[in-house]
Amino acid sequence: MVPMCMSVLYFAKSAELTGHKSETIRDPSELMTLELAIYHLTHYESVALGDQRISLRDGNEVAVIPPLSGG
Amino acid sequence: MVPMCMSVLYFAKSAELTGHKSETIRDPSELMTLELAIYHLTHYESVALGDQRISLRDGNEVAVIPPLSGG
Amino acid sequence: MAKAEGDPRDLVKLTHDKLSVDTVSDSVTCPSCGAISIFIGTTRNSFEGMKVVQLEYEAYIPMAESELRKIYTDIRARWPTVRHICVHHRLGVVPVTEASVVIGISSPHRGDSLEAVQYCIDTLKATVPIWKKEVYEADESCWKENKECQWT
Amino acid sequence: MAKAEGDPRDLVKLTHDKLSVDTVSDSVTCPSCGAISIFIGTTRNSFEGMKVVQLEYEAYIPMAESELRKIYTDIRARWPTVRHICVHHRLGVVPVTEASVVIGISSPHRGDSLEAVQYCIDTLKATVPIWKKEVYEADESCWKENKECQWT
Repeated sequence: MVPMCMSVLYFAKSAELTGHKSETIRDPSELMTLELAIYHLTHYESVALGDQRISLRDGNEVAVIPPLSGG
Repeated sequence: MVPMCMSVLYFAKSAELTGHKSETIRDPSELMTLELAIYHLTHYESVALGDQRISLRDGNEVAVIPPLSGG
Repeated sequence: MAKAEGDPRDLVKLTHDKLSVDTVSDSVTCPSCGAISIFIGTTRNSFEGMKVVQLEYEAYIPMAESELRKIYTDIRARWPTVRHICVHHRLGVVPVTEASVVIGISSPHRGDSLEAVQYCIDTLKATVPIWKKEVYEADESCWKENKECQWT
Repeated sequence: MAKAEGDPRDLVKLTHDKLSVDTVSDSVTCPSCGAISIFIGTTRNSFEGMKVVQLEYEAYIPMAESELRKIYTDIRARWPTVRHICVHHRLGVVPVTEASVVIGISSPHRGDSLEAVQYCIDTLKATVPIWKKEVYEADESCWKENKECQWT
């Protein structure tokens, strides 16, 4: 089985913590350990971690969205 | 007894109705017939006509204030 | 642009010149405030089906200034964190789409200035001696009356 | 200045340039409206006693635009008379007293645009993926969290 690839975007504090703005990871299950909200980018739908499983396909992009502070 | 003199200022519709922006009148009681609010200028206090008597002295100025429409 | 910290400013201008939103905004800007709320009243092109070509404003200037300052006193009593207050009201002819009034209020947090600007325009319409005449296309005109005014 | 009557405008700009209140005001001006309400968020000089020298804003731009358009859809459902809506949000460094966000909304009568502008800034803070870092005098900094955000 071909390993699944996905890119992850980091913003604000999550970029500072990880040390980069984006990365490609092969096993998306490790995402589940992040205590941050995740947005499934295909439809810009938000998924709070722990709330539900999300179905990801090869090539999907996810973004880690820390608490907002715009305005 | 010396007749009392006062100047009256007219604004907006009241100026159109009277045909002038101000006039000097000798008998202030005629003011009481105007169906408009009057402001006693000395302290910019408002007096709705018919509500109460106002005490005017020689040289006082009064203004006839039609319904407001600023903003 | 007056931006130094200092006493709260109570600014009033009645003018025949065109109004500038940036000028009002700058005049209430201050380093301790995170919020500026602005209301702009503009001339509409129609009233009950009649085409309005312009408005003409007239004020009883000394009393208008005095009534505006009473409103400022009320605002500062009700929203003590409000910092600067500025009202510019235009007089004379105001063409369609141009501003007749611009109100700007600053506060550290947004709730106060948003509420205060609404109170300011509501009360201005009820108490400040300014009048507008709508001038229609067919050479007709009509002095308007604010519903907020107590003696219409 | 876009002032001709036409379709309602839903305007969004995320920019590293300095914001202009006049530009936002002009972009929502229209002949059928008597009211424009504007909210300006500005950079404050202090937070809990620490001196703030500047803010730095970052956005997830495509999603921010998408979330803003959802807010516009909500506004048009709740206040159907609202005519034009414009949000300009600044990114990158914003010095103290300068605007980080300018929101402008026009409507025929003032109640609608005043309520809608408050809803717009409240909802923007809760749902639009933009972040600000406060930079303090002592070379320290802190990513902020809006209390309106559901997952702080």
